[in-house]
Amino acid sequence: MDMRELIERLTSRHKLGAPIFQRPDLTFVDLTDNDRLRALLVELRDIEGFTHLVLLTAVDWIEEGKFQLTYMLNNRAANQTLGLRVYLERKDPVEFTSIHDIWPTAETYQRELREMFGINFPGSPRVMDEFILEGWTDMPPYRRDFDTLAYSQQTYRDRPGRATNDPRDHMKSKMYPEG
Amino acid sequence: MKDMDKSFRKDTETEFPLREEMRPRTVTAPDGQVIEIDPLRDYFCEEAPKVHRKSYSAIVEGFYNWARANSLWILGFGTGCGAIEMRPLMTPRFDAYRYGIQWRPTPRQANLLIISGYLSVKTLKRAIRAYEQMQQPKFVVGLGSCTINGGMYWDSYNTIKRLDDYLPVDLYIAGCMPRPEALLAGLMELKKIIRRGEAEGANKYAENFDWYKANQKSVIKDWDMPDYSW
Amino acid sequence: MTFQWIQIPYALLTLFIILNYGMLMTALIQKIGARVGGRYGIPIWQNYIDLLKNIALRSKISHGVMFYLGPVFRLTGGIGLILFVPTIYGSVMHQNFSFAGDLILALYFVFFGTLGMALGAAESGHPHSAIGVSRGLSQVTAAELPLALGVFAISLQYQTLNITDIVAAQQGSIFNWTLFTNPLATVAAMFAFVGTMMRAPFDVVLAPQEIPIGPPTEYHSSYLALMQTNRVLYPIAKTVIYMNLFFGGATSWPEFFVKIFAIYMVSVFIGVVYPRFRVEQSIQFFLKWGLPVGVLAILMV
Amino acid sequence: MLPQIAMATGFVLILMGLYGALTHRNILRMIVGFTIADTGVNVVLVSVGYLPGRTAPILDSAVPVADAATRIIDPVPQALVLTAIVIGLGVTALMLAYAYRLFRARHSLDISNFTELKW
Amino acid sequence: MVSAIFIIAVGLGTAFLLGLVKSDQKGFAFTLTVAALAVMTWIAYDWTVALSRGTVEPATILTAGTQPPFAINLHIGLAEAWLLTVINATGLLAAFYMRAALCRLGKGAMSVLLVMVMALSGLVLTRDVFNLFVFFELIVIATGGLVLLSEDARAVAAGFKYLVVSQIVSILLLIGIIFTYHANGSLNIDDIAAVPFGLQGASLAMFLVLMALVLELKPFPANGWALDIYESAHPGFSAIFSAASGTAALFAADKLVAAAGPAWLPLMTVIGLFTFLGSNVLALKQDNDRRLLGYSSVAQIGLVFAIVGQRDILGEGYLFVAGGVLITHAVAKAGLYWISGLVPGRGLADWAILRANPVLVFAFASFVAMLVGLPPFPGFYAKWDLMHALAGSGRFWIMALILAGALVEAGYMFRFFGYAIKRETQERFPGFAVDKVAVVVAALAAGWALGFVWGGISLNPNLLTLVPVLFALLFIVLEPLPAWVKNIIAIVGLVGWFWFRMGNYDPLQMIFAAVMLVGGAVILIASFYEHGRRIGFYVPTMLMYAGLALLIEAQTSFDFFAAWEVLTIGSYFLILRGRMGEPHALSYILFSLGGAFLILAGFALASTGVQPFELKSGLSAIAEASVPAAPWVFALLAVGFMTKTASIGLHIWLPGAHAEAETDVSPMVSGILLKAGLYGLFLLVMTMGRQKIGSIDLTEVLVWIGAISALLGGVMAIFQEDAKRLLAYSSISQLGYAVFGLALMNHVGWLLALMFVINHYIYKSMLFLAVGGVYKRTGTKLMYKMGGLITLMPFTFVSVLIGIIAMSGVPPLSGFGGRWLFYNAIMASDLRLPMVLIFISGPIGFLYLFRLIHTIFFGQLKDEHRKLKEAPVWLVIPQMMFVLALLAFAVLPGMALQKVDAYIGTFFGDQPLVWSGRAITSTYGYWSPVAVMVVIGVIFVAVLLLLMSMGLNAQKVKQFNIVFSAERPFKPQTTHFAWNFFAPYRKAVGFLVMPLVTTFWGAVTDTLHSTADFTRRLYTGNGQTYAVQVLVFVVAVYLIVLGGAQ
Repeated sequence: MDMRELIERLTSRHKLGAPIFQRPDLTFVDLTDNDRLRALLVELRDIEGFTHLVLLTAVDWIEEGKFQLTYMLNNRAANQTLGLRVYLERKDPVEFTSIHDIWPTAETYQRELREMFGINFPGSPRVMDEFILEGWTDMPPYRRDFDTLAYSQQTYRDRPGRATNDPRDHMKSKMYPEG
Repeated sequence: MKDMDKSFRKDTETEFPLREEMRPRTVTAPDGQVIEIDPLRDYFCEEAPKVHRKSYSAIVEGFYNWARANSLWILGFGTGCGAIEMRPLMTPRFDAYRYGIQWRPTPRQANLLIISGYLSVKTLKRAIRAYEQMQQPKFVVGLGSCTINGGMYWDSYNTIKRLDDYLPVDLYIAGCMPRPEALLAGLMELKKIIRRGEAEGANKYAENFDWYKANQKSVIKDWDMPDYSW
Repeated sequence: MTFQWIQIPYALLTLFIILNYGMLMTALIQKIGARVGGRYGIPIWQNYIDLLKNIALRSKISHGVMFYLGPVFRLTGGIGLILFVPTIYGSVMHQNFSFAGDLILALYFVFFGTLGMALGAAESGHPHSAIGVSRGLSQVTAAELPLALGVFAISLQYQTLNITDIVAAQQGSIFNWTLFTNPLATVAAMFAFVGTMMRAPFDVVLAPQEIPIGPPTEYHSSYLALMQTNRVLYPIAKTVIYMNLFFGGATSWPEFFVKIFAIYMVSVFIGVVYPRFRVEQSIQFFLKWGLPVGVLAILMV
Repeated sequence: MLPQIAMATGFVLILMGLYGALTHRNILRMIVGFTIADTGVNVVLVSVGYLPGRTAPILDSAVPVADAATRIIDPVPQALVLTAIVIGLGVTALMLAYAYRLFRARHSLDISNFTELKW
Repeated sequence: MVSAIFIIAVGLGTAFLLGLVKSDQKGFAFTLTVAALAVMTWIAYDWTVALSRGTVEPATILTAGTQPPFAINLHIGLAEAWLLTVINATGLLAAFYMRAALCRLGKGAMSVLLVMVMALSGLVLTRDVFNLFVFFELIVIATGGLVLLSEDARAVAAGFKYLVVSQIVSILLLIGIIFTYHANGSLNIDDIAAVPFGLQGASLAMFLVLMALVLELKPFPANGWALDIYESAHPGFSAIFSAASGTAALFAADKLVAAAGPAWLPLMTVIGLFTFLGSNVLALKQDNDRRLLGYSSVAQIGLVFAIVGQRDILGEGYLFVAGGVLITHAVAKAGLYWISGLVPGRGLADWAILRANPVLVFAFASFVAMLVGLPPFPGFYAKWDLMHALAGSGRFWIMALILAGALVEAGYMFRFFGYAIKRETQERFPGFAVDKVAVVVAALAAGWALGFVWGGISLNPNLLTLVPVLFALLFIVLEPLPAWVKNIIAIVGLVGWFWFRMGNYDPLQMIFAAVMLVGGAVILIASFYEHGRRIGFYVPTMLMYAGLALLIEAQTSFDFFAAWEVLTIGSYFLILRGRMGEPHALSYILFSLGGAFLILAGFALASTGVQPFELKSGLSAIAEASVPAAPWVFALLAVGFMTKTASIGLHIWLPGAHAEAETDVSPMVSGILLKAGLYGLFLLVMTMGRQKIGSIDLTEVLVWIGAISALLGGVMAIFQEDAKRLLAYSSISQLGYAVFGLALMNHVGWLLALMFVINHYIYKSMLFLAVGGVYKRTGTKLMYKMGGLITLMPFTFVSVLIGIIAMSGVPPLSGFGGRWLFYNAIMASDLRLPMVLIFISGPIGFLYLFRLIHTIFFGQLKDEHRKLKEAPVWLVIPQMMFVLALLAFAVLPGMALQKVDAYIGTFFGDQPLVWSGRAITSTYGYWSPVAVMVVIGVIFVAVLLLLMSMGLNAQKVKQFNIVFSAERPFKPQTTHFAWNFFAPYRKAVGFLVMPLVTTFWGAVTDTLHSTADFTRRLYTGNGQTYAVQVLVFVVAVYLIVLGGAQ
């Protein structure tokens, strides 16, 4: 079955954006109606055979003021992967619907997103628990307005004498000292 | 450093709350009495570390140092990529055993803590605990440039840059990553330091305890253990 | 036999010889193991250095009275075991304090150190200690079984429980050894020997990967020094019993050294060849193989 | 012959009575059955004591005391019968009283309705 | 003397007189009734006393001025007098009891009651068959009237069913009577007796008469009607119906059976036994108290009937035996029905309300004991005599069936009692009517008085005159005193008795007496920790000790058995006191009684009818004479004793009983009670030696049983989470060792067993007290919920430490001595294979003991235990005494054993152990306790000094300061490795602890219960069905008789 047919079928019932057919077995598509996400996911899981949630990840589009969530779904029988993308408004607090009841593994991804991007998923188990960081009090570090270098310099002492070189220039000067 | 944002201000106000299991609580004893439990006080020893003198006789101390140098028991605790570099020392190719070096699975019986690579804040907490649970005299070796100045993690938000801010390092072995030969050479160097009686990191740690603790607590926000983990 | 004061220096002498022999022998055996693996191995005197290092450590901690006394029990068990068994047959100097009791005393005194150590380790409150003790006790109860049967078989054979008498009955020719006169009993007992020497395949008790070295997890410094001392004394003390019961005993120190080494190597050989058993596997192993041999030994006497 | 016939009649009555008492569920019919059986018993009793050709055991001028033993029938069964009849009457009366109370309790005379007590 | 006919006259006269009283003068009518009954009772009692003393001769009362057979005659002899007393007294008490009901129904009811009692008396007195019928019909009518006293509407139906059946019975009776008369021309029983009836021909008449009377005795299964009456009638009347009617009818039947001749006896036996067993089994499934009592009644009457069937062999003892059972039953059952009237609910568990009144509980207990035939009540003496008579004439099947039925009866009666003692009661205390309680108390007093009388008549000693028993019963009077006073008295009593009797003991008795009496006193020290009055503790405790004291000194088989029963009763009540003790106490009493019955059977078999016999000489005599029964005697006695030592297969009562018992009771039942069985076994093997059934040497079987017990007890102990259960299973294992040593039948083996007696007493008592103290403080027995208590309870820890070292046999403590003796004992024995099991169980002991100390005292201290205190000082004191005793015994075992060693030597004629100075030398080895102790001590101190010389600067740390893979522990609970501690062991040898034995006994009881449940559906509740059953029963019996006669 071609993924185009799938997208056509889905488009007839859901508001989808323009699909990107990256590979024959990999397609990304935007969902423009966030409220329909769960319905779509359940349909994909139960009817279309996308039984596996490969990952759930986020991109911080700070310029557009949006967070993009990507739900990567996999249909093992047909060897197809569908990346379903939704966009959230980038304003605090960011919240989105939890899908831990559709795929229990989502629980872990949502914890990570809560910790690293500050996107909350109310109702998701243990979503407020620490995931990787311990005792983190600052803003979520994967947001693009978090300056990791500045943070590191304000937190950890540098050892004097450390120099930074551009690798290309450095190697050039090392290997061809004459120029 | 060119793209650093000078206006970025990190959050220094927020306090991290004590973890639930460490908060004082009340329980009902079998006889109906309600008793207060303060886990940090009741379950952990609160003593500060002591400075332990050398032996009165220089000859005895020298003899002891010879023994210490020739019986280095490494704590099997690997961080970062250096953990991979330590293993070959056990193999026939390098065979560190012939120098009296061996690995012990528990800090109680080990004398040498090798920080074998970058230390995230989270791991630092464990490293400190493991170090403090070792018995004196004890030695610390920093392996690789990450422990020296942060190395390739120089701009990471959760990796420390200078190990000696937090633990008394006796010896650094430079490189990214140093090969087992370098590690072996470093250990030989450490043996010399110990033979000279200069490896008194534990006493240094005890003497500058407040300084070390201040450094440690400045990066470990969720400090939920006693100041010294016996 | 009764007590004379001169026996104290004699006993100390025995102890001294065995201690040094044990230090060197265990190092040598480790070296042999290293050579098998293609390594150079530890220096032959490494045990002394380690012992000295541990004595030289400046700090120690205590979890309580029993924790403190645990290693004392342990070493008392080891030393006592040596001293309750005659070391050299025919030598007045090395009869030790065997007048206090016979074979049964030795067999049951084995548990003295084990019990004390287990209690000490238990007080440390470390779960790994408890797990190690649980495994160790489970395994040792099964492992000791063939020994008990073997010992019973040979005491029936010699109609005595007196170790000196048993050794005396084996003198004369190598074919008088129990090994040849009662091979079944010997095989049964060797099951127990291999099972209690804390070597593979029966060393899951110490399992460094999952429960860091088991019962002694919390022990260090001078406690560890005592335990190391015991670690070299105790296997020899046990081997002495086996030597006396099954291998004709020793009439001189050189014979003693050679026999102990040879018997000890049995467990080493097996240990370097076989992988580790889980506890229930080793229990079942002893019940399936050790027990029938022991029963046969009893029935055949 | 007569005593045998009487006795047989008595036993038939007993069996009839018992049959009736044990097959009818209606309590009153059961009581009637038992009364018939009682009558049968009485007949049997009397027939046992009857000796053909003898007279009633009344010692008067007709039957002198001296030869009473040879001329009268056995008086004991007859005494027994009298007693038995009286007692049977008493028991029957009691049963009827019970029947009355049972009926009052449940407005039913079917004995199979009174089985709460069992096992 | 007032003629006995006045009983009838007064009853009848007053009944008529009541007709003249105005119907509103109820008080007066009641007074008149009671007065009449009192007069009747007095007359009967007067006769009883006079006849018992022999001041008057049995009298025959003629009526109508003519000799029988021309007129009715009455006869009063000793039996009649006794029964009349029982009947009339029951009637009198019942009148008091039913006062409210009687006054409600008026004078008519009262006159019916009088007629009832009069007719029952007449039934007993009359010697005329037809008169029997008349009284019988009067009883029917009176019963029909009295059933209506009940406020239960169902009683009407029950009464009607009764009448239906009575009609059939009376028809049978009448026909039978007339043909009997026809056959032999007389209605007088004595004349009938003169012409014995065969079983054939004209005997059909006799058969009908007998069957009518038998039916009146409610034979199983033709007895549904009677049970309905029991269930629904007024309890006051049920008492009469059970106690008086049953008794009278039975006596009537007995008269006729005696008249009919011995050929009828087997039939009676069969019917009686069938009824006894069937009703008892059915009673198992009852949940209505009165119906249960009804079944029990029927069963008891069946038992007496079976005894009637044995009159040919009982001879002079017939009245003693049958009367004992009959009268005890009457008193007990009347008492129980009266109690049931005080209980508002009809469920068995509703009797829990009785706990509001200790007197009633005591009465309940006494009545149950009477029914089951426990000392000191007449049933006990009767049981003893009956069994001996049966065994003497080879009627083993009857013996077995009677004992089996009695065991079933004990089962439901004690279960019932257990409910009353332990179940929760929802209802408010109703305030028991004082007059009714008084009636119950009267019955209670009568029961005890009967016990005293029967004990006096018995050939054997009267138990109620024995000092220890009296001492124990004294505590009933002392109950109001505070517990500590009673405790002092008890301790003084125990020690005093020991001191007083010490001179008479041989060394063996001395050891046991020291352990049981002095040891018991030491454990009682722990009882000082209890405050308040502790009602119901000291009586059973002291009964148990009384039993033990008597057991040790028992000279004859009777003494021994009586002591055994006394200690069983005492310990049962003691175990029942435990918090969740109910099911365990029940299984304890069942196993114990089963064991006791086996012992009884064994003694009876050994006695060959002559009883009682001198215990030691008697047993050794039959062993030496190689009587064919000897090995069976051995087997019966051995199994009986092993129910107390809880050998494997008979052990399932022990873990629960020990674990659920109170803190100071556990050591008593474990450390002391079990030794009673061991003492019995000692006596047995000492006197009987090796016995063989076929080619099987029974002592070898014992060796195997001991070895298997030792192994499996230990393995099961390993897997317990409950500390007390662990110790309990360990007891099974330890006793297994002792049995093993004993059965080796050699000198050292016996010494080993004796050493275990002492050792096991000391360390098990100590451990139970220690664990009890921990339980007291922590409120849990589950070990994984504890941990780290060593610093909080140091003394308790020390005693556990010493206890486990001693128990596991590690030198230098005393347990090693046991192991050393053990090796020497098996060296001298020829058996080899059982040794293997024993060898396995040795180290296994080590496992569970380590677990005990580790999970309680080491590891992680829990939050809620951080402020625990040391166990109460009164618990610690005896523990410290035990610690000292253990140390002393370790260094100087000769102190206790040397004399016993010499004593045992007299049995074997050898002396394998040489006690030279402080060392012991055996044939095979040697052991010098002092040297071992000194050497170990010196080395230990030297090593300790060495460790201390390496620096004294150890930093004391707290419980979470452990290396936890560079983490820190989260909670003490998750850091304490305790639950399922020996998981690998379970994986490896878990198959050994499959609950096979429990399943077996469970299947036995389940089968009984489902049989009962199935069979009781016979009782459909339909009066006609009942009538048909009656007829079928008669026909079936007749066919069987015909078949049997041909």
